Amino acid sequence: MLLSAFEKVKLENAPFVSMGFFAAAFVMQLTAGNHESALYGSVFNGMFVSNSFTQAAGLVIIGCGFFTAMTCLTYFKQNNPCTMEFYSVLFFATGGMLMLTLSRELITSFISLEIMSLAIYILVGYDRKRVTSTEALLKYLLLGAFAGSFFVMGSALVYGGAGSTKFAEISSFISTHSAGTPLLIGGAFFIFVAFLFKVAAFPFHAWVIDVYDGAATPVTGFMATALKAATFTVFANFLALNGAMQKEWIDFLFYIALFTMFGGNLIAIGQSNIKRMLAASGIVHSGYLLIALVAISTESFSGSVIAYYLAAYSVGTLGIFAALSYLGGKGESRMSFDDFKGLAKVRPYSAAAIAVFLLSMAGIPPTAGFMGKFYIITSAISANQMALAVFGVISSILSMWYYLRLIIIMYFQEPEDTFEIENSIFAPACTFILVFCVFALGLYPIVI
Amino acid sequence: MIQNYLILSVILFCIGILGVVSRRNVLIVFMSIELMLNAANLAFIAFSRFHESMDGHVLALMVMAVAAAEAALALAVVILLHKHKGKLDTDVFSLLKG
Amino acid sequence: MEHTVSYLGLIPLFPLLGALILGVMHISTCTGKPFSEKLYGVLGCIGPVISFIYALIVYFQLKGMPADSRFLIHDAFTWFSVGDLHITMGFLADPLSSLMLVFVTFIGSLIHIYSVGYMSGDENFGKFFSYMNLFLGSMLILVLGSGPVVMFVGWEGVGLCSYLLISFYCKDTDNVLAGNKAFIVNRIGDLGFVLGMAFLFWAIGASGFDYLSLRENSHLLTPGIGLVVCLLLFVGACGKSAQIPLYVWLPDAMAGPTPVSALIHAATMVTAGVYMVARFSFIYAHVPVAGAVVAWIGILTALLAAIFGMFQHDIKKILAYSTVSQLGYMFAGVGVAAYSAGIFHVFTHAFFKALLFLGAGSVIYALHHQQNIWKMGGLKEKMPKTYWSMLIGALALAGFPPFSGFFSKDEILFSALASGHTGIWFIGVAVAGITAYYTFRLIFVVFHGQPRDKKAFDHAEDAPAVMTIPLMVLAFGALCAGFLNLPGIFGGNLNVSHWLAPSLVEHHPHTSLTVELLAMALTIAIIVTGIVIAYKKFASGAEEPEYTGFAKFAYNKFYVDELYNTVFVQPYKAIGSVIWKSLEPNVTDIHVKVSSWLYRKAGTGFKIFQVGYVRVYAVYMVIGLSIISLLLSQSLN
Amino acid sequence: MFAEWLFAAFSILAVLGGIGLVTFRHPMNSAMSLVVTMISLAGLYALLSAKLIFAIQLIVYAGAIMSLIIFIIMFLNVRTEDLPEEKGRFLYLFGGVVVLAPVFFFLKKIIQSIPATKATILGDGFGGIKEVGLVLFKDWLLPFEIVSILLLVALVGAVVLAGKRRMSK
Repeated sequence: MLLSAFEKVKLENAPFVSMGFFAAAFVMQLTAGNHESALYGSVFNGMFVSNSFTQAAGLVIIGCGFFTAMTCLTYFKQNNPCTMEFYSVLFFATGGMLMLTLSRELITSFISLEIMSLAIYILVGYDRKRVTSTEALLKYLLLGAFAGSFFVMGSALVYGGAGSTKFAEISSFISTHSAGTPLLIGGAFFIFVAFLFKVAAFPFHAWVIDVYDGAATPVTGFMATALKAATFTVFANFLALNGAMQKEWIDFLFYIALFTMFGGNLIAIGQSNIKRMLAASGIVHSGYLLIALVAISTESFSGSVIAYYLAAYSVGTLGIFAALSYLGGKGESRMSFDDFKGLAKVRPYSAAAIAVFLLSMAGIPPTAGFMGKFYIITSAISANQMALAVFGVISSILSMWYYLRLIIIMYFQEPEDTFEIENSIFAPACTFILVFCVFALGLYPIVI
Repeated sequence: MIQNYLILSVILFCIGILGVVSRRNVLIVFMSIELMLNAANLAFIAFSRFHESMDGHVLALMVMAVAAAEAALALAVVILLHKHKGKLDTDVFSLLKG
Repeated sequence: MEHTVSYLGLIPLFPLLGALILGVMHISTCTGKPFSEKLYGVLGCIGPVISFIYALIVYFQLKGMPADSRFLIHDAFTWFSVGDLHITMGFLADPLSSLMLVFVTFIGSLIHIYSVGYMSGDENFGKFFSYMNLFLGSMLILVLGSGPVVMFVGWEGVGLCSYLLISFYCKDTDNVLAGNKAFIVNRIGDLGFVLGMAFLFWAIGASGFDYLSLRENSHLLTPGIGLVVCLLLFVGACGKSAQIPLYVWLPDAMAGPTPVSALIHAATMVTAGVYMVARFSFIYAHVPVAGAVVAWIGILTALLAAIFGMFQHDIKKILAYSTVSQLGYMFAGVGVAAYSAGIFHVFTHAFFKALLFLGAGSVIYALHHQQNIWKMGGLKEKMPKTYWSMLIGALALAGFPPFSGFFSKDEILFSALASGHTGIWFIGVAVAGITAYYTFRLIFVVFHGQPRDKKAFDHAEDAPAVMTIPLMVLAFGALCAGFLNLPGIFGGNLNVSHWLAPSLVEHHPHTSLTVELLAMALTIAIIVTGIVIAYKKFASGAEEPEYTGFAKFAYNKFYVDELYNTVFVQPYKAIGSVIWKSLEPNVTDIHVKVSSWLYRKAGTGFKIFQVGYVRVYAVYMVIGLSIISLLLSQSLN
Repeated sequence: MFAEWLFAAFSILAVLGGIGLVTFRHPMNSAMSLVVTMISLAGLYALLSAKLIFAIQLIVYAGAIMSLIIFIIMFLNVRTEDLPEEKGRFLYLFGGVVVLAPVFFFLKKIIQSIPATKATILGDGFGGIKEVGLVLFKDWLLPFEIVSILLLVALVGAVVLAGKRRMSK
């Protein structure tokens, strides 16, 4: 269904066309209907299943793609010129993510995951001239492939244990046997490792900071949002395939979530580069999403909390990366905290927009981030995970430190820079649309 | 009987991990990852034999294809790295840190 | 639901949108060249006018419906939901809110149009209109809200805007202080409102927290809780509507531009308290004691403010105290369970008070921001249009028949008498006399006699049409609004009261015609006396008197501000400074500082782990892996 | 009996190859050890009656992919001086073994939980080209299709990253 839209892109290559495709795909996804249905059930053997959750996740992913394409328009005006392939690779990545959300089979998931990852490796290393970009590519590729092989080993073990890699059959195996069979435990564990790596959960997080730092800013935004959305969707789908499965892993995820939140916070505090700080705060957000995973109720799994948080987080993160893309200047020369001193005096709008995004990520009402956190905390409480809820709140208080630090620097210090930027409206426009989205989502929370 | 194959698979897998964590040469790290994938393939085939279904064969086939794709990209990266520094040492590439 | 109409949400939306657009326009040009005032003016007025049109549509739609089911609902969206509680951003139009709606938007629009003239040349023209639109939008949310929570949103919005507008001329510290005072006093009231709301929710809010469901459940309220709720809500109303003891902010609020004063005093903000009490009439009706408290506080405020009003010499302060005094009447009305009379007084008062303020604004404008009435005089010849319209306003305010104020005031006084509150009636009649006196003192001193400041007098002239036309429209309103609710003895049939009846819970007491006529005659006599005294004293040009004794005491507002200052503000400040100087750095801050230092160190320490070598990152992964493996293999057995 | 001897031989070869891969200093030597491992793995596949996979392992993996890797090594003309010193690699390896031990024992424990069954004799068709092909196109069409996308991505990626780039603008 969606694939057809993406294959065509090899023919047409302008960024506008790609934005058009994203918009078309968004509309299609929106109108696709949100009932539980297997796509081409007879031919694909139920390996693709769409429901309201995947639809929402798909919307988030396509939206991310759209805004990334928009941001890139501006970004590439003041950085190394890109070639047409950039956008096609962006499409491949998006397509891979969409397939990842839809897939209900381990190897299909793996292949989708690899499509997504390979495409993103390419995006990360796109700027061949820059050593840092190549370095980021190297780190990401090596560790990503490393984690991927865990996924394969995990699926092999699950296959050995349950006799199939289809979610439906694994589920029926679990209901007749138990989720505690050693093969399933081991297999699921290795698969989790791969997922946790992709979402940069502690202790599989270390790559994320360097890679975000090295990649081009819009690409970082894309990675931080769409990739996380896709991975969390499949993660939740896999975890929720059977209630027993999720119960088996609650404790494990509990500690991972805990360490992820606090580890991420500690790393973020020490950073002096905004991109690195955001990367570290992305780890913290993964921690919140893990809380949501702990708290999903498998009886009526709809993923609405996760989908909402993903949307809220994506809007904020994309926005701030869009702003950084055009404020970064030539060759991303402005990236540290000190470079943004007194931004509010020179560019009040951009500073206000960044402040809005930061506040949203910190979870201040009435932004989307607040509602997202609110839902996560309430879902944790209703799942009797009081401790996690409390830790989530504490962590979000800790995170104020570094978010507010940037706001303070922007507003209460004297400008040293004139913030000359390329005159292109796309990224700023994108930023302001996203500011609007932050409030729209915050005030009008669509509970899917 | 089947365990032996699987133990072998596990041993190879762990050797692969060892290679990744202890070597600095990019190519060797890549090959170690290939080794890990191969080990997983062996597990697939062995389980396929165990369950007496051919699904595992198909899965192994897929993994091979993925491995090939990954290898292609990885080798492109190796060339890129070599162009930059003329070296294949991962430790040379540590500008991003802290 | 058949009563759902989606455009209800649009009514507050238009002014809010206007505020947003104007605000953005203003900010974007605050360093460079601003947009033309025409553009701002048109944009600023268009929102209120559209809202007014919609308000009329709502009104007529309601009118077309059967009397017992006159309400329209629009739930824009679910605002938030906690457990079973769903708070919707809902709007409700029933007879009560539609009446408020019509005159708020009508008078609001007029004031906006007037402001185009009054504010011309101000550097913050755009900002002013942005705030005004925001103010009106918040007021409309307050009026239209379908439940206490939504009302509170508007309530706070109005409070914020009043702060912004009162301290609009923010270069002058006094103005900012006045804004602060308004804000702080309002906060005290808000606290009462929030507490009242919380109690109400706790008592009967479980099955829906909007007016309609609350009304259905109001019989569940025990008298004790009902009393608490009523009194707490009334504290909120006191803050917003400037009643004893929280009236002190309103006279100071004159620091803002005159159209703002008009907007605050006539159409918006201060009437919110009355509206709120009427809205909750289903609770107040159950608790007569609370009603009596409200009525007594109201009438005492009326008396006090009227006495203050007699001795002021700032034209706007006189009007401000008259507002406080009239608000007292309104509360007396709603307090004696004559809700429709109270609301009707809100309605007529809106017309003549807006008229008087805008007229005063014209005078001030003509005299280049001279506000002292003892520097004016004889302006009748120079500014005839202003004079005549203000005269109508003054007659209405004094309650001279057949001007609008007469009917509404008389209705309140009569209700008080009929419901057995003779004391309230008595004070009310006296206050009516005082009102007539100070109103005409103002008129005579400003417009009659000889000019006291020749130079200013020579330059004075009627304001441009954009300002006088709204004056005339309002004058017409002040003249005729009273006939909408003509009592039975004049052959009318209390249209407004009947219109409002479905929204309110009230009973009309009956007394004999003779009593009613006698009471009315007495009132009129007192009013005429007041006017005559004023005429004798001031019509032929009196000089500024030296105040001594009681007059001085009253001129200084019984030193209430100073009293508050010494009793509340200074001790508070003293405690604050003690805490700030000694307690905080040594006791509380030390923890904060130490923990923040630790925190930072921990963050920097953590940086060491990001060494930048791929291998090491892989090692982290494997270490994590092996630890978890270890734990998992433990659990396998 | 014969099969067990074969298994022992192949597995020892495979493990030796793997150890060689991680210990040799020069990538060329490592690559050759990997080839050894892969060929012995192919033998093991044959022992598990996976005929098609046996062939593909030999042709694609040991043949194509490994020759690609070796080609790259040659192409880059890696000299011994260019290689990282890695004097302490045995120390690292030893440390790695220590760290990895729990993982290994965990996996071992899992595998030992599998009930030991005697291998049954399978029908002729098991693992043949036709049979696997049928399964592939009947049940696993979707992964097969999207693998093609994956290969396309890899192709584009290789070109973008390492190929000549025509610069626009």
